[in-house]
Amino acid sequence: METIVFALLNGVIYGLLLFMLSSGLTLIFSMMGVLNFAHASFYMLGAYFAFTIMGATSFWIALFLAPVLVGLVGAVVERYGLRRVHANGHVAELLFTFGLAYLIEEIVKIFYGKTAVDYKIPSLLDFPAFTIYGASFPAYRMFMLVIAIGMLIGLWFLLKKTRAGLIIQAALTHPHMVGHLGHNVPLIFMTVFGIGCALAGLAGVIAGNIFVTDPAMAVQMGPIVFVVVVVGGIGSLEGAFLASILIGLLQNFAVGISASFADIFWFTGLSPTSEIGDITVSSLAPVLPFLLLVLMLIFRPRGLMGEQEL
Amino acid sequence: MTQPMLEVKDLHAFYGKSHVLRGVNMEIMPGEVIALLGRNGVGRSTTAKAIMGEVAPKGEILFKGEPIAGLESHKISRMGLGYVPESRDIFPTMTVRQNLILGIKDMKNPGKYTVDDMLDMFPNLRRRADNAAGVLSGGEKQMLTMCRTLMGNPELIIIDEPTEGLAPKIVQQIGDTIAEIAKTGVAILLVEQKLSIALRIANRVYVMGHGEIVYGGTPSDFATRDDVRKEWLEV
Amino acid sequence: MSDTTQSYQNIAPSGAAKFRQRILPFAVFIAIILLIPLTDPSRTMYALMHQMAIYIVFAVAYNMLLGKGGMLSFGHAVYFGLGGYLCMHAMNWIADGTGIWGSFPTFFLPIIGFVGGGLAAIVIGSFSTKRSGTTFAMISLGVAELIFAGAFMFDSLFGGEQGINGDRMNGPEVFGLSMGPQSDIYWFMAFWTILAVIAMYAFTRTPLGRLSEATRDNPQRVEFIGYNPQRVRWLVFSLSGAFAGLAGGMSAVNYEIFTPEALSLIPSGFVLIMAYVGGITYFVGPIMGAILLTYMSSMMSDFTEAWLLYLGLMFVLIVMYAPRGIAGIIFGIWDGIRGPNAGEMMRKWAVQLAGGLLMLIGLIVLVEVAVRWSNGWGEAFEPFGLHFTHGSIVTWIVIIVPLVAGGYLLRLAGREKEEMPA
Amino acid sequence: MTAPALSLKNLCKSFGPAKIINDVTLDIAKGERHAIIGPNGAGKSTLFNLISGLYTPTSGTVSLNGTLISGVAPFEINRMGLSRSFQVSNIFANMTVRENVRCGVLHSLGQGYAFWKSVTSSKEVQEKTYEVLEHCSLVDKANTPAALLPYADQRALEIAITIAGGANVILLDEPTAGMSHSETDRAVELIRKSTEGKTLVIVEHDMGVIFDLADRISVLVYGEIIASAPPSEIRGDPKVREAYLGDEALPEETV
Amino acid sequence: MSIKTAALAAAVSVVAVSSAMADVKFAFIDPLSGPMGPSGEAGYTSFLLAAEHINANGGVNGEQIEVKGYDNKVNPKESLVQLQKAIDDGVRYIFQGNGSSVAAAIIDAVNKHNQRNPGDEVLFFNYAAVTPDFTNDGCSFWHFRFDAHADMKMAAITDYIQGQDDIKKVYLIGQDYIFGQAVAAAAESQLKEKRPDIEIVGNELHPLAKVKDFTPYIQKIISSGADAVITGNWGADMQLLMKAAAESGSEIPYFTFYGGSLGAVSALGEGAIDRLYQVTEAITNLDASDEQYALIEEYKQRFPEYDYYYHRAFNALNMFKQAAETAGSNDPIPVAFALEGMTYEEPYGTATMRADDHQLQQNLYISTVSKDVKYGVDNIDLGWKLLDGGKIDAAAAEQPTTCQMERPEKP
Repeated sequence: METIVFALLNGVIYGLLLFMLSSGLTLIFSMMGVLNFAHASFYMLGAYFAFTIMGATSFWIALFLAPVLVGLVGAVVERYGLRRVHANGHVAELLFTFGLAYLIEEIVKIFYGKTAVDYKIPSLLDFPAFTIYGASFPAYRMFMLVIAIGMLIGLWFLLKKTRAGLIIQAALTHPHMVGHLGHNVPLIFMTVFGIGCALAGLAGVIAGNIFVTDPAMAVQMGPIVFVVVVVGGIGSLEGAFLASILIGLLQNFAVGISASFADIFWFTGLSPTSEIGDITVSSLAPVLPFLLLVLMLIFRPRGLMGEQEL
Repeated sequence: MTQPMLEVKDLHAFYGKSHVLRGVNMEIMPGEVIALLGRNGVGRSTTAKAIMGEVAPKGEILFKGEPIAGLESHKISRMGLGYVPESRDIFPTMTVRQNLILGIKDMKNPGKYTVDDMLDMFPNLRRRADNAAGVLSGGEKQMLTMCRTLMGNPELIIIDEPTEGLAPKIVQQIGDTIAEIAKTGVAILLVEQKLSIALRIANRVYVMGHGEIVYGGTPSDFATRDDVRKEWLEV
Repeated sequence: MSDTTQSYQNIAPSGAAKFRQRILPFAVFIAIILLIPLTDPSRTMYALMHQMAIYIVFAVAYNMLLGKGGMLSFGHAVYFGLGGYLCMHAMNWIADGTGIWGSFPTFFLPIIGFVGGGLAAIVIGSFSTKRSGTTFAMISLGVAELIFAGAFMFDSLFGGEQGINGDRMNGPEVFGLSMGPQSDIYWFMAFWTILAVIAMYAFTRTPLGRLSEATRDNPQRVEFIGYNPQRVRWLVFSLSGAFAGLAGGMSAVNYEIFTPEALSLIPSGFVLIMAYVGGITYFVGPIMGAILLTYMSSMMSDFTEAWLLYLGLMFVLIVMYAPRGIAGIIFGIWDGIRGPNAGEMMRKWAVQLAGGLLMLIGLIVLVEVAVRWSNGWGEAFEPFGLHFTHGSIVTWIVIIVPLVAGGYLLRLAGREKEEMPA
Repeated sequence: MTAPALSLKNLCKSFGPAKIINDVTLDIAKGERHAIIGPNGAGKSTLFNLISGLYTPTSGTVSLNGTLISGVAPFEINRMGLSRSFQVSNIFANMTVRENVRCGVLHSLGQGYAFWKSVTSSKEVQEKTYEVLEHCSLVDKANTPAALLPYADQRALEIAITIAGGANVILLDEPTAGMSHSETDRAVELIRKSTEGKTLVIVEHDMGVIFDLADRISVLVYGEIIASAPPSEIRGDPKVREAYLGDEALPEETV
Repeated sequence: MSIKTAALAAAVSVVAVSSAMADVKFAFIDPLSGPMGPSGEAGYTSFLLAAEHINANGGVNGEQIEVKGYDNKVNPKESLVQLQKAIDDGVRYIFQGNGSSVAAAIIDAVNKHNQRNPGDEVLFFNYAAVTPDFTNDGCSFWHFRFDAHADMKMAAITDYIQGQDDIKKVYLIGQDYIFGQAVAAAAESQLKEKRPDIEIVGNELHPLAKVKDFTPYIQKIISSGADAVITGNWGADMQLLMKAAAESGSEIPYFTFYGGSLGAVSALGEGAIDRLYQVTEAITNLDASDEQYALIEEYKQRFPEYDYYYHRAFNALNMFKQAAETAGSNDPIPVAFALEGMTYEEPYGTATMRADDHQLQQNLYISTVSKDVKYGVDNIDLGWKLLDGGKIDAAAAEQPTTCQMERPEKP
């Protein structure tokens, strides 16, 4: 029982974090057709910026300032990099962001060193929020939950309740037409790219300290975020949300299950000492998102909620 | 006083390596309705796209005397040039009302029409005002697209093949609507294939062939030019 | 009918042109490979060249996919790795000497890699090549992550963290090579590199090779001349995987170890960068890329810590400004020199070169000073007896002035280009 | 009684709520030159896409020489002897004209997906390529990259690729689109020559071309065939006049 | 940038000066970047300081020594590339410790190299890779191990647990590779023998250096009802495990091999007292000579970010010096023969390099975290304190070996 409760809590938090990362990517992908390989690099930048700002001031300032800075970096990248490559097609754009991810990692290594930095949870939030089943649940994770839900509501309000949101939604599917109606599409692209990066940066700010802030964090998170976007379906924030939570839960539940294949498939007579019988469900956790991705692409290429096939 | 609304001088355009427009010249005076005729594939839609900045143009395009060639499309639009593309491009998941709202360029400074004006003008649209635009019929979609463009208060509208794929009765209606719009003083560049409509509402006619204008004149003059029709039009 | 044949000869390229375009480059390539040992290379040189050989084959194989087939893969190291792993197992079977393996020379292990990589590509390609473009790229990424993560579950196949190792000095000798010393391995590398490169070039001249390009450019039309584009992609993918596996086999013999990292995104990304930097629209592009990047990765890392940064910068700049890669630049210059307005072109290049060099100087000083500042070891950047510290104004002048001046020159050259008639 | 070359039965195609092709039934006999006319947006290209296998019908069937081909992949239909061209030139832009035609020839001469022999090893392929090039007057431009061809030559190459495989049923989608009258004449000559003894289905807007070429004309309006008859009858059909041609005059019978 | 690197810089500049006249070259092949980078750097700094001391005292047989770092990212194949590079740089001795998978690859590569390049031999001094196999069936003449192997360390831990009657349920967690598997196997077999009543309620292996959040694992441990956890985790995996344990607020004791590795104690804070245990060959807070205290303080002063932890790095270099001087040569083969069976008086007892398998036999100490100590760790005032009865003599820790060593001809 406690395993379920904890997996649920942690899964939802992790899922919301994934959504924070993937929402921007989904918007950018459906609007510009660019699968931004460097998106997780902005997540990393968020964590590092927050670490620096926190060192100079406080976590609370970092919480607001770091995502803004990351968003600005993203806007500059869109304006002076991606827009130039756009004419050479999607493959060139993909390669550009691939190179960019590489570049950001190297620059981070130069500024912050090759090993992890000591980015700490603010002491104000460093206490157990509540205790269930003998284990305490840290307040910081509750804080993450609040921030993530706040972001969710903010994004929903922006997209569904404002005219700017309408324009963005229209630009997702018909960028040219939106331009002919007199809306500044390049500016919309740049803004959305910036906001997307800022959201990734925010995820970095609040996750960098409970996980690890090191130059490898982008590479580790990047592929998972792709999985979310593809599984959710192109252009669908709802899909990205579902996929994020699904993957968050899937991974957390899988880690919690110690049963091995031999236990599960006992009826096939699989030996617990055999190579396959010995595999436990928990060791499958890192594989599951990618399995989901490949299966999804083969059997339902438009994703959970997507309108069009990838 | 006699400054043309739109002047196109020696306009060229390329798709990849192939040379599609080879020196288009035309002009549209304020309040005029111009029909741009020609066979499929001669570059009529490309001309429209090049003017609107969707295809990279080479050459001179002046709108109210200002050069607009190569400007970003929103800038062209904000100068007062409206565009109704062949593909119509309504926003299918949004309501009719939302579609119309998106036609407004600047909320602080809206045009002479309000959303309600439009809905009053087209009772069909009013009935569907809060439905997703994707479920409208072809004719209704075409109406919506034109209304949406009107919301932006254009001085010239380029309408690309508005009657394509529509039933004859609807074609008639669309023709009437365009004539109606023209009456409000908006200049119109109508890219058409159906001579009947074009000749009915146009003040002047251009015929395109091979990426350039091969004929320009009034409908009555055009009626006498069998040679042009034979060489450059299907019928 | 001989009439038509005769006429056909008139429109086909002449024998001399064929020789110049197809035979001569290979003759030169082979001659260089055969002459290198005369220079008595050091062990380091040998190690570097062997690495280059492996990456040449891998990058050209990768380009069968990306350049010729239009399929962008982020996971091609899977076939390199699976081919290599099969070779490691085979190497151990040879050491055990059981069955026919006792008489299998390690020299021919790359054949096993070819088969292994090819089989893996046939199986995975059967579903991944159903789609093209971004979807294919995503599937390749997913499959690669899946196999990489899964590799840690099957220790008997992949050896877990420590991988599988073996000893190449077993089995019968061929060509009098004991396969022990580096100089023996050189001949092994030369043999397989030449064979694989020629085979992959020949592939571009086959019906499937031509169709692969046709499918890349226009899959729809391919369907209407009687070909199944999915089948074309699958076959090309399988062959590309097979050659990648062959490169894996070469790597297995060279290092005598394979670890699951060989299947990961890192080598996949590296080979993508190699092929692209070299130039994917040219057959020789990936070869140039492989040589350059291997050299950079092993030599430049001795000169500067920031070599990966330079590599990333180079890649991004090539994507942005020279999408046809280094080969494209070289051939562009070559064509320009022989073109009608060579003088004008050369003047433009001179300006561009000067601008590029200036920017490069500023950039290098910036990066090197930054690296040393970030290390905090109090070191200064001291090229040619000069002394740059991050605090001194001189340093910043040396950074900013060339950057600005170079940028200005490049803009100038760029503007001229636009003014030239289309 | 041999089966018709092409037989469409109650063919329907919808995209979402929109019915593009509505209950089309049509038989085209072997050796017939059949034209399909109709206003833009009437569904002509959709009809071609249904016949050539690009789309699967919502309902109804298509048969080629008596064999059911609806739902069959385009490349298989092509192998069964049906080839088509496209309204917008759809050639291999990065290849030379010769290579374009050679690609079209390969499959019909049993080269398949071979990767073990050179593309130039088969004399038959070379000869056939030359023949097609000569036929379409493209020999002079054999080594020109296709993308650099003038427009009319690109259209000719489009037809060359279409006929290269030796199909018996040829579908041409607006082969003279964008051409001037004089170029059109040359194209008509080429079409006539290339489809000698074969079944031709052609979509055209140029009435001159159609009345010149076709044995029979079908008029497609809003996804339905409202008339299917020899040119002389179509010319006089008031229904056709009203629906498609409107009040515009048809060319007088001058020839 | 940081203090840590500043100090490292100081060390490097000293070495850089001495390297100009270096005669004996050592390669330090370990992670110097990535998640395990700090582990490698802590070891590297220890070797640098040890080399500096030897050079300051006249070197070895009159020759200066140099230790140069090669970053292997804990990847076996990358290690072989670095090994090749090192050998080309003229290196004759290899230090490596982080990751038994790497050590296995290096042993194999060194064996092959020495076989193929007679006269050019290199020796591998393993200072931390403790998979027992390396000095059992997989033993090699070219490999010497200066750390107690997993079975020896586990014997110390299980001896202690044997006396703790309130421990009824034990949870095993480790890294999924040969070392982690060896630890789990040793724990299972030794507990079964010494305390058959103990139930092993979990045996979890997680991927090496890839887990970012150990919370799910900790929750599994809590819900299993374990009274104690045994883990061989090191580097970031140890630190993050402790971080998650601290967050959960659980009070289960952890018996570890590497509780002293960077950041683990500070992650738990005061919660580590009497809850985090480790077994090591030395503790800074043991009674020792003034000289040893001075060394500990010098290290801390030079490398404030790290603690004096890799005592065996000093042992390894000092034993090399003793062996080389005994042999009268700095060449690998004479040094190897001199090392066999050599005893060395180290600051905390006597160490013997067992000739049969090249496994160093030394005293082991079980300690826990305490506030009342001379030297703290992780720059906080908590440090390691010897448990009552925590000292295990070398003889008691000794384990049998199955090694059948093949030796080259003695020069």
